[in-house]
Formats: sequence, structure tokens, C-alpha cells
Amino acid sequence: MQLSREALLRAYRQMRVIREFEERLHVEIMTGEIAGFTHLYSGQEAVAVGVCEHLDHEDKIISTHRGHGHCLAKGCDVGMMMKEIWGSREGTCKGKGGSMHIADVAQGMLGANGIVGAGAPIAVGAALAAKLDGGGRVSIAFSGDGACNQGTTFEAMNLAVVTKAPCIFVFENNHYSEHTGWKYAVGTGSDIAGRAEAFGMRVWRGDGTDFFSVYETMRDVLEHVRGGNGPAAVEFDTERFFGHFEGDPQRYRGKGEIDRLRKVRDCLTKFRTRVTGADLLADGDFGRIDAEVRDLIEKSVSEARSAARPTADDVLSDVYISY
Amino acid sequence: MQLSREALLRAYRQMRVIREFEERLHVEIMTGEIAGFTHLYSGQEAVAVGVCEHLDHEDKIISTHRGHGHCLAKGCDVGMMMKEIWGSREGTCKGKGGSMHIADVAQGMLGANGIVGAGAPIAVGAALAAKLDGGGRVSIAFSGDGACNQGTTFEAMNLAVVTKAPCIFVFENNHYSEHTGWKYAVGTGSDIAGRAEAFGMRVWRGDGTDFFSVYETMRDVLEHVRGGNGPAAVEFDTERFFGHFEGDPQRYRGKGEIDRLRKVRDCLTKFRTRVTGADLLADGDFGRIDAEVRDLIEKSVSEARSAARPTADDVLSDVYISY
Amino acid sequence: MAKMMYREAVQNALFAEMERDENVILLGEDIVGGMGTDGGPEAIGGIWSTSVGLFGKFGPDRVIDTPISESAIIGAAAGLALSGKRPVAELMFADFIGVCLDQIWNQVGKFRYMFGGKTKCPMVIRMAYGAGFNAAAQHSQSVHQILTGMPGLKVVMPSTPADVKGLLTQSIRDDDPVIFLEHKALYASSGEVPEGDYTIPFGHARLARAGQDVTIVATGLMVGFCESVADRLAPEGIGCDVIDLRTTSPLDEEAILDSVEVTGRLVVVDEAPPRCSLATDIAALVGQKAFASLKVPLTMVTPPHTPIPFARELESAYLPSADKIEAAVRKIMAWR
Amino acid sequence: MAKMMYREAVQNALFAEMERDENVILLGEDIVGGMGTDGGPEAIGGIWSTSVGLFGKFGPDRVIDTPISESAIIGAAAGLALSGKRPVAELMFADFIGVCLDQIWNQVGKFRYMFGGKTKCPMVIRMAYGAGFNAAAQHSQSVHQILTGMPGLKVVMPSTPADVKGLLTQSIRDDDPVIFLEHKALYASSGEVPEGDYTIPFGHARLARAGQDVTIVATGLMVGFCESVADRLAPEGIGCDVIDLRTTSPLDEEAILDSVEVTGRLVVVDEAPPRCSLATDIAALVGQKAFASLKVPLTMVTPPHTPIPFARELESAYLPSADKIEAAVRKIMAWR
Ligand SMILES: Cc1ncc(C[n+]2csc(CCOP(=O)(O)OP(=O)(O)O)c2C)c(N)n1
Ligand SMILES: Cc1ncc(C[n+]2csc(CCOP(=O)(O)OP(=O)(O)O)c2C)c(N)n1
Ligand SMILES: [Mg+2]
Ligand SMILES: [Mg+2]
Repeated sequence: MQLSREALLRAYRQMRVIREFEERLHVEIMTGEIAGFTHLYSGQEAVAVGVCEHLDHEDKIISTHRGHGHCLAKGCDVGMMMKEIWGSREGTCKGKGGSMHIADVAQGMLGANGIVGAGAPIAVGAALAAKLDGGGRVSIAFSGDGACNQGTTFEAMNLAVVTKAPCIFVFENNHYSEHTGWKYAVGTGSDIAGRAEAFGMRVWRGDGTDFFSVYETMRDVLEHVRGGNGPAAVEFDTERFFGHFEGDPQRYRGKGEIDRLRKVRDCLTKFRTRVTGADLLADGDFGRIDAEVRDLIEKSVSEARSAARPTADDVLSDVYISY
Repeated sequence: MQLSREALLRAYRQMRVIREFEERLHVEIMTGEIAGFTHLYSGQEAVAVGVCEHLDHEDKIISTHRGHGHCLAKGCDVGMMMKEIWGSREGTCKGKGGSMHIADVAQGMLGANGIVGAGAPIAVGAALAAKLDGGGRVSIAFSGDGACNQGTTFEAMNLAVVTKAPCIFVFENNHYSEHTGWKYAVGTGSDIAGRAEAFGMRVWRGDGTDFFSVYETMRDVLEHVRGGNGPAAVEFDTERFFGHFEGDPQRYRGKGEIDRLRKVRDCLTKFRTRVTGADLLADGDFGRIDAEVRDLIEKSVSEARSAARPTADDVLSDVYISY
Repeated sequence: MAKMMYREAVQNALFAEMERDENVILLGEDIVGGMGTDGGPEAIGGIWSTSVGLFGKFGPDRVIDTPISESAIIGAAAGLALSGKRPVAELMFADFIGVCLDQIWNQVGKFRYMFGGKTKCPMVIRMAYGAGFNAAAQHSQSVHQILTGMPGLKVVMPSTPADVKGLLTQSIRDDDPVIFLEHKALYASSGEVPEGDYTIPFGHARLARAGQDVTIVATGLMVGFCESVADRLAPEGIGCDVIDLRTTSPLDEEAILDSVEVTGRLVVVDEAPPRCSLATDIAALVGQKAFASLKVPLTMVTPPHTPIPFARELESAYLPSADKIEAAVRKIMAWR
Repeated sequence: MAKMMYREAVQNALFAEMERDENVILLGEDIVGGMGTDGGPEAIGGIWSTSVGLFGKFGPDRVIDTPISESAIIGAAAGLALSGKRPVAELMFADFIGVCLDQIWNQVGKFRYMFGGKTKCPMVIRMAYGAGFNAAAQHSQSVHQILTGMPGLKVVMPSTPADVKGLLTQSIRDDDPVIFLEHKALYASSGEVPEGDYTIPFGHARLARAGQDVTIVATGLMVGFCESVADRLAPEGIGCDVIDLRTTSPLDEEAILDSVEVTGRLVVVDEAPPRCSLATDIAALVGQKAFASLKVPLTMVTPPHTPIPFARELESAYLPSADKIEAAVRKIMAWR
């Protein structure tokens, strides 16, 4: 572990922001104030943060329906995201996109995406642009254990290999696609990375509930891909703490499964244990960040609640640049 | 080689019918009499015949744009096919389908198909029907080295594995998808079967210019799949003697490539050499079949030429059963 | 008669047809739920609860949960249909036709024609369509205009639980490929459904309200809006014929034309975007075949030419509503 | 002015724009040809010969030959566009939108809106459409009706080499996603093309023939048929305004409405199937906005509601033709 104190603080803070954002939404959604379908990222924070801590705004990522974590980790503004989820005109997408379509292209965040598997081909294009521009930039497609079965994901992997695009396929295996287990839906049983490897690229595997595992794995992956060796794939084994979407009765979960996961597979707990164990950060550091983040989220929610609402005219704008 | 004399005669005859059919079309097309796009199967006969000699009409196959060989091998009527290609009302599809859409569902031939990669998912469905019905029937999707990169083909393989469908993916690697080499377009370089294997099924490989290699490989594949072990894939290395479509200038071919292929990779020559070498059939047997087949094709062409033409009213029928 | 919800009517028709005919096979994502999980199968019965109990009753060979791969789902259904089965595939959201349109459009819809009428492909593709849940641009769309334009497909759009039952039963028994569009915002609506086995023939519209002044043509969720407009205007002496098309392909041209011949006024209400749509289709039909009866301009009430926005205010501004329909009717009643 | 073929005008515009702007990138299947073969690259330059010489000039980073995977092609183009490039993707046959519609419809066409207007996606998707080659049901289709109905896309349908050049140049420079539809049966047609750099703005129709009696609206291959009908009828004193739309989205409503206000008669000619089509779109537009000028029923000349058949006799019977258009014009001239 060669991370500086600052880097550790930052990583923890990023994960905590995502966790707090999602846990708060889980509560707020029950009040009925928030519209639409929302898919929470709690439990998977180590993946988004462990990946994005290696990137800056010139690297691109593209996300999924479960996009909040990736957006936050890639630098989207917390307050504007919350406003977007509330449907405000001041939100990231002026209230037109909502939870499933938050994007900040200037930050290299090419969008959450409501269509499973749609992101991977787009990431290949962003990688081709990076290749054209030189400079070792990469593009990353986040996909789930469900999305890995979609034809578009396979096509994207083959195209990336053929064009030697600096594209990284990050598979977050949280063991479920909606209400279905990955052991059923992925024909290769428990092996997503192995299938990717057969497409002709190097693959890695890591523990997606352990920030350090993700971070260190990604260091190797990025070295490989930034070095001009074409695409790569990584499978991170991780956990989803909430239902598929908010409202999911989760009858498919094993008895006590979520309690157990929250106990032994929580990336925040793991991080804290490891880092305090190694005397790198102290309890006070965590406490301070936790409080700060709670305030940040509190503020973002109260601002979102009172932020300007869109008006009927707003429906008509932003379809075309010129028409 | 445990084939009876009858089986050998039949196999040779089937391959010869396909060859003669295609070589004759190659000539006829140049006269401008035949409309539409035509893709010839010459060179790949050993695959269609080596596969289909194991099947009867209760087993299903689905083909590609390069469908004549599969249709003939699966038992479609030569005369009606020729009429179809000529656009006659008496053709297999009443002149509505043409070369790219010849089908005979009653024979278990679910159609040539103009969309690359469309066949594989359909074959999975036919395999699921076979599984439901019991009785060890199978369904076979023929695909090319180009089609193997299409998302639908990948999805089909995964779905077949997940549902344990008795589906066989036969990849005919003739080294070209249109004008592009498979080494470029298949990210895994020369390995199509290996990628299929990573989807979680057993795979085989064979020489697609050698009837006996195909036939014997398929015996094993079919034993596996009919035995209820789920899907399988096979890659046959084969050759395309003509252009991608009739009219293709073939500038992508190496110098003298086709002459060489016709000399050393012709499945008919190979068959004859091997079978006469082993004293199983005599020159006279081949001569007789060749003459017979020439007559058959001659007759089919002359009949197609004078067969009834469709009329404007025919446009409107066969869209729906009831409307 | 039994009172049931629209979604229950779907389940009910599926159940009855599966019991009646062992060739009826369901497939789709999460139509069972819980495959390969510790909670075990039948965790959900379809995200719209339209297949609840079917896996338990008919087992894994007839209720097939699939990976996320819509092209493979529709293709597999096509292969089943060509092999003598009667598959009912579920697409979950109509918006997902984008990832499997080839199978619907170029395969299923064309087999019979391309193969010279020598085969049939009896299958149903069910999908949930429509706005009203703030599900934004990729989970709220109406797609009937796209599919109605494709020869070889039949397109069904029930607006009531009773119609769901009769039309879905017909769809499953029909020998042609049928697109069955279920409106998300209607799933929880309820109504009387006749007991037992019945079918509603395709191409026969339902007269939801009768009147002499304006013909209003609608489908799905829009029908209810039009009915309430008719009810609002009736006391003022403005009589609306509200025609619920039930199926857009085949289309009950006669019902529309007969009505317009009486009223001389047409308002088409459509939830899809306005260009090359069912609204333009009906308007053009009337402008071609009932021109002489027309007293006022053809009128369409549709969303604007934009994707579907997320926020509540935006989605309501986007969608046709009873108020907008009423305004359109009043406008043509006042024409000239 | 230089005389050139429609297909040469495509190549010419691509070449000029690639030279002018290094962000212009081409991708598609066999747009180079010969990758990974002994014959080597640039074996074909696109199966329509529309990218001949471009690989040699601009190299493999800017002219990217792809495997057969249309969703990946369009998705990659989208990713390039979001990253500041100006990709031009080729689909080879318009019929292949079926395997990649999601990327066109739900991604490319909606990014700007879903992302609140904060990004742009400047890309062109070229595809060859249309019948005339007896290529049957899966290789002959017109798809403009499907794509015109999708907000966020612009749809361009040039009918002459000069328009190809000006409209393709505009398409590449345009900041919105553009569908560029090239009619197969026009590739070998020739015409005068202005020298040098020029663009044709979107949403401005071309008056191909001027007349006072009937407004004929058409696109692509149909335009020529309509022109010959106008020429046939002119000596009889029947004057036809032939409006070549050039772009169907945006649509030049004004040109159509202004013309119908004079003629009072509309014939829309469309190569696509008749339901929910551009023909119904134009007819509905006129029936809504120029009703008072209309003297006769709206008239559409389209193929029947069937897939496209193979045989020569069948395909000709299927397609609109000058004779069918002429008959339609005569019929409305004789109305009442
Ligand atoms: C093309 C498409 N098919 C189906 C869906 C519905 N859907 C949304 S999320 C999801 C499951 C995705 O699973 P996974 O990829 O594992 O991501 P996770 O939800 O676990 O983050 C499904 C089936 C969709 N949005 N798009
Ligand atoms: C979806 C789709 N994309 C592209 C094409 C155009 N096309 C027809 S055949 C072909 C090449 C197919 O190559 P392969 O699968 O190797 O089959 P082969 O021609 O060698 O038999 C292509 C690109 C098509 N018909 N459908
Ligand atoms: Mg998952
Ligand atoms: Mg090939």
C-alpha cells in the first residue's frame, strides 16, 4: 500500500459520499417525493472509487442504470446530481434525465444509461478517440454481471481488440441482474473475466468490496492499457446492499443475506479496519469525514428540495442544436 | 471410415449437386437473367453435406446469406430452388424470397437469411422446442467467420448454454467476411472455436474441405448433443471458391490463391482420391454420378427458365394468415 | 364477471392458455425471478407481476427465464414458433425493441412472406410501453407507430382488463406474429372481466363513447382521457364518438370512416411522437377516404417532437392530457 | 461544375471533409476492404465504392474497417462524437438498423436531451436504402419513416449528385446526429455537381418542377419518377409542383403548405410501406394546416402493406412508378 495520507483520506471520503448519497436516497424515495426508477450503488463503492481515483477528466468512463457511484467518483457535482434526481431545472441535466441519465461529458463522464449493455460500444469509441489523440488516455465501460450477457458488450470487446482501442471493460459482479443470480444467467457459471479473455485481451480479477484490491488491480490494468497494449477487462466481485431498484421486495435473497453482507463485505468497514490497523489514519479522521459528508448530503437534499422546477417550455429545448 | 457404399455414393452425390448447382449459377448469373444478390457455396460443400448427412427432417438447421449448400444438403428440392432463384411462382418461395431466403420448414430447413448473425438465436429456439419434445433432436446454426463477431451470435451461445439447449453452432471459417480477412475481424486471430468454448460449451474443430473430417467430427458432436449435454460448437476450416457475391472483383485475394485452393483444397477431389485410394468406389461410380448430376442441374435450369412467372396479385398474398 | 386488474388479466390469460395448450411457452428476463439465487425461483413472476405463479405451475421448460439478451429472446421465440410451439416472449420495456428489432422486423414479421406462405410463425411479443412513471427517455416510450408500420406484424393495444383478456387470448391463438402492448400506467387499473374463455377478434374497434359531433380515435392510456373529455362535453351538447382501436394492425378503418362520415370532425390522440406516427396514419386515412365528409381540419393531439423528459412537470407537459384533448375538440367545434 | 455519379459525390464529400478537418473519422464494414488478407487493404473502398482511396490517403486511424457488429459500430461512432470527433459511420444496408437501432434511437438521438443540452453528438450515419435490385425483403427497405419519427435525429435523403455533395458536407459539419440515406438505385446516376466547397441547409426543399395544379411531394428515387410525370402531364396543361424534400427531419413544411395553398391538391409519393409513414406524415400535415385550401382528397402513392418481394415482376408491382403516380394525379384532377 503506497498511498499517501491525502490519497487515503480522499478515497475514503469518495466512498463515504457515495454511501451517504445512496442511503439518504433510500430514505427519501420512500416518502414519494422523488419520481422515476432509482437504482442504488451502496455496497459497490470500492469499485467506482478504486477505478476512478486513477483517472482525471481526460479519461472517459461510461456507466449503467446504477450510475450514481460512477458519477460521483468521476467528479460530478453532488449538489447538481441531487437536484437532478429531484427533477430540478438546476440539476445536472436540467431535470430532463433523472437518475438514469446523469452525465458530465466535460468531466469525462459519458453518462449513466438506461439500456443494459449500451455503454460498452460507446466506450470503445471514446477509446478510439483517445488513441487518435495520443497521450495514453483510456476509456472505461462499467458493466454488470447481467450486462455481460448482452450482445452489444461482446461486440464491443471484439471491436476493441480488433482496433487495439485503449478500452477497459470493468465488470462489477454483484451477483444479481435484477432478481436473477449470475450463476444462472452467465453461461460460464462464475466466470465473467474468463469469457472476456477468450475475446483476446488480458484480464484481471479483484475483490470489489476491498478498495485496495480494486485500486491495485487497476494500477496494473491501466499500466497495461495506457502503454498501448489494447483493451483489457477486469471482473470485480462485489455486493449490492439494496434491491435492484427502490421498491424491490428482494424475495430472491437468501435468509439474512443482506445483514451478513453488510457485516463482512462492507467496503467502508474493510477500508477503515485495514487503514487503522496499519496506523495510517485514525478514528478521528474517519469521524471528521463522516460528519462532513453527512452535512454535504444534508445540504444537497435540502437545496434539491427547494431548487427551481422546470417549466413546460423546457420540454422543447435541447433536442437539437439547430433545427 | 465406416461408411457403407450407399452412404459414400450419397455423400459424393450431395456434394456434387451443390457444386454443379453453384458453378452453373456462376455462369448463368453473368448473362443477367437472374436477379438479385447471389452468394455461392462452392468450396464449402464438405461442411453442409458432412453435417446434414447425420440429420433427418426432424432435426433443424438454419442458414445464412450463403444458403444454397445448406438447403440442398438438408433436402430442399433442386428444381424448386432453381425456380426460386429464377424468381418463378413455382419456386420454393413462390418467387418472393429468392436466393437469400430459401426455406423448407417441413424439411427442418429454417431458411437462408440475409441478416448476418440472425440465425443463431432462432436455432436456439428450435433447439428448445426439440428439448421440450424429447427424442434427442438437435438444431444447428451455420455461421461464418464474419457472423461469429455479431452480438446475436454471442447472445445465442450464452442462451443455449444457460438453457442447455441441444443447439450446435457450426462455424464455417472460409477466411473471409465479404472482403475482409478473418485474422483481422476475429479478435482472437485464428481462433473462433476457442472463443465459443469460453461461453461454456464443448467445442470441436475439423477440416471443412474434407468430408470425412466433417462427418466424423459431427458424429462426436451429435453424440454429445443428442445425449442431453447441452449445446456445442464446431469450427470447420474451409474455402470459398468464388467471390463474396457474384460480381465481386476479389482484389483481396492473394495472387493465384483461387487456383491453388481449387487444386489442393477441393473437397470433391479429396473425397475421390481418398475413396478410390481405399478401393471403396471406382472411377465409374463418380463418372456416373457426375453425369447424372449434370443432367439434373441442366434440367432444373431449363425448367426454371420456362417456369410460370408470378403476377402482380401475388405481391399481396402470404403476408398474414388472417388479417 | 370478475373484477380484476389489467396486470391480473394478463396473468389470467397466460395461465388459461398455458393450461389449455401445452405448446404455449413463456420466455423473458425475470419472468420467473430468483433463478440461481438463494431465495430460489419464482421470486418475482415478471417485473410487472404478469407471470406470477406460472413457473410453479408449469415448470422451467415452459416458463424460461433468460439472460439479458433480447435478440436471443426474440430469436428463440421465433425458432420455437417455427418448430410448432406458441411462444409468448416478454420484452419488459417496449423501449428495448432497439436491441432486438431485427428479429422482430426482418425475421419474425417476414418469414411467412419470404418463404412463400409455406410456414407460420405463431408467437406473441409482450411489452410494457408508455409514460407516466417519470422513467425518462429510455423507459417511457410508445412504439406502436414503429411496429404498425412493419408489414407482417399484428399490433394490439388493449385499454381495459377485459380487452387484455380477450385480446391476449386471441393473440396467443392467432397464427401470425403479434405484438402485444401493455400500458405501464394501466397495470394497476381494474375493471370487470368476463369469466371463462373468450377472444376478441383483431381489427374491431370498441366504441368507448358514442356521439354525433366529433370522432376521437385513441389507444391504450389515451382512451380513458378521451372518455373523460367526452363525459365533460356531453352536458354541453357536444357529442364525441370515442373509438378505442384495440388493434392498430389490422386497423378497423370502417369504424373510423363511418364515424367521421357522421361527425365530419376527427381528433386523433396518440402518445407517440408526432412524426410518421399512428396519429398521422389515422389522419391520412381520413383525409384520403372520408375527405368529402370533413368539415374541419384534421386534428392531432400528440406530444411534441422531443424525447420524453424526466421531471414530473416536464413529463406532464409532454404528454397528451384530457385538458389538451378538450381544447382540441373545442377548437374544431369553433372552427370557422 | 463537374459531371459525376451520385456515389462519386459521396466519396468526393467524404474526401474533402476529411482533408479539411482531421476530426472526421470513417468507420464501417469493408469501407476499406482487404484488411487481414493477402490482397491487402483498400481492396474495395466500401461495397458501394463510396470510400475508394480514403484509406490510402488518410490511413487506418481515420478509416476504420470493422468486424460485422453494427451496434458496436454505431456505439463507437457515438463515443467518438462525444469525445470531440466527427465520425461518419456506414451501415452498408439501411435494413441493418434492425441490429443497432438502440444505439441510433435511444443513445445518439437522445444524448443531448437527456443530458440537459450540455453536450453534442456530431455524427453521420450513412446507409444505402431502397429497392430496385431485387434484393428482396431484407436488403431493399426504406427506413426514413422509422428514423424521421425519432426526435433527436436529422434525416437526409438526397436525390441528385449535387445534393449528395451539399447535404453530406452539411451533415458532417452539422453538430447534431444525422442519418444520411443514399438510394442504391441512384448510385450510378450522374449529374452536374458544383466545384469546391458548398453546403445545402437542412429543412429546405428543392422545387424540382413548378406547376399550379397538383403538389407532388417525394424523396430520393421517387423524385425522378415524379419529374417524369410532371413532364408527361405538362403538355396537357396539368402543372405539377414537384417538391423534393431533401431532408425529412427537419421538414420544410412551408414549401409544402405554400404549394398546396396554390394547387389545392396533394399527392405524396413514398417508397416506404404505407402505414405510419412519411406519406401519412405529409398528408396529415396538409390535412391539418392547409385544409381550407384542399379541393380533393389527400392522395398517397406507396407500396402495399407487404414485405418487399424478390422476383422482378413482383418488385415492380410493389414499387411506386411513374405510371402509378400519373394515374393518381389524373384521378384527383378528375375528382368530382
Ligand atoms: C436492454 C435492456 N434490457 C433489460 C433492461 C432491464 N434491466 C435494467 S437493469 C437490469 C439488470 C442489470 O444487471 P447487471 O448488469 O448485473 O447490473 P446491476 O443491476 O447488478 O448493477 C435489467 C435486466 C434494460 N434496462 N435494458
Ligand atoms: C447484419 C448484417 N451486417 C452486414 C451484412 C452484409 N454482409 C452480408 S454477408 C457478409 C459477410 C459474412 O461473412 P461470413 O459470416 O464469414 O460468411 P461468408 O460470406 O463467408 O459465408 C456481410 C458483411 C448483412 N447481410 N447483415
Ligand atoms: Mg449485477
Ligand atoms: Mg466467411
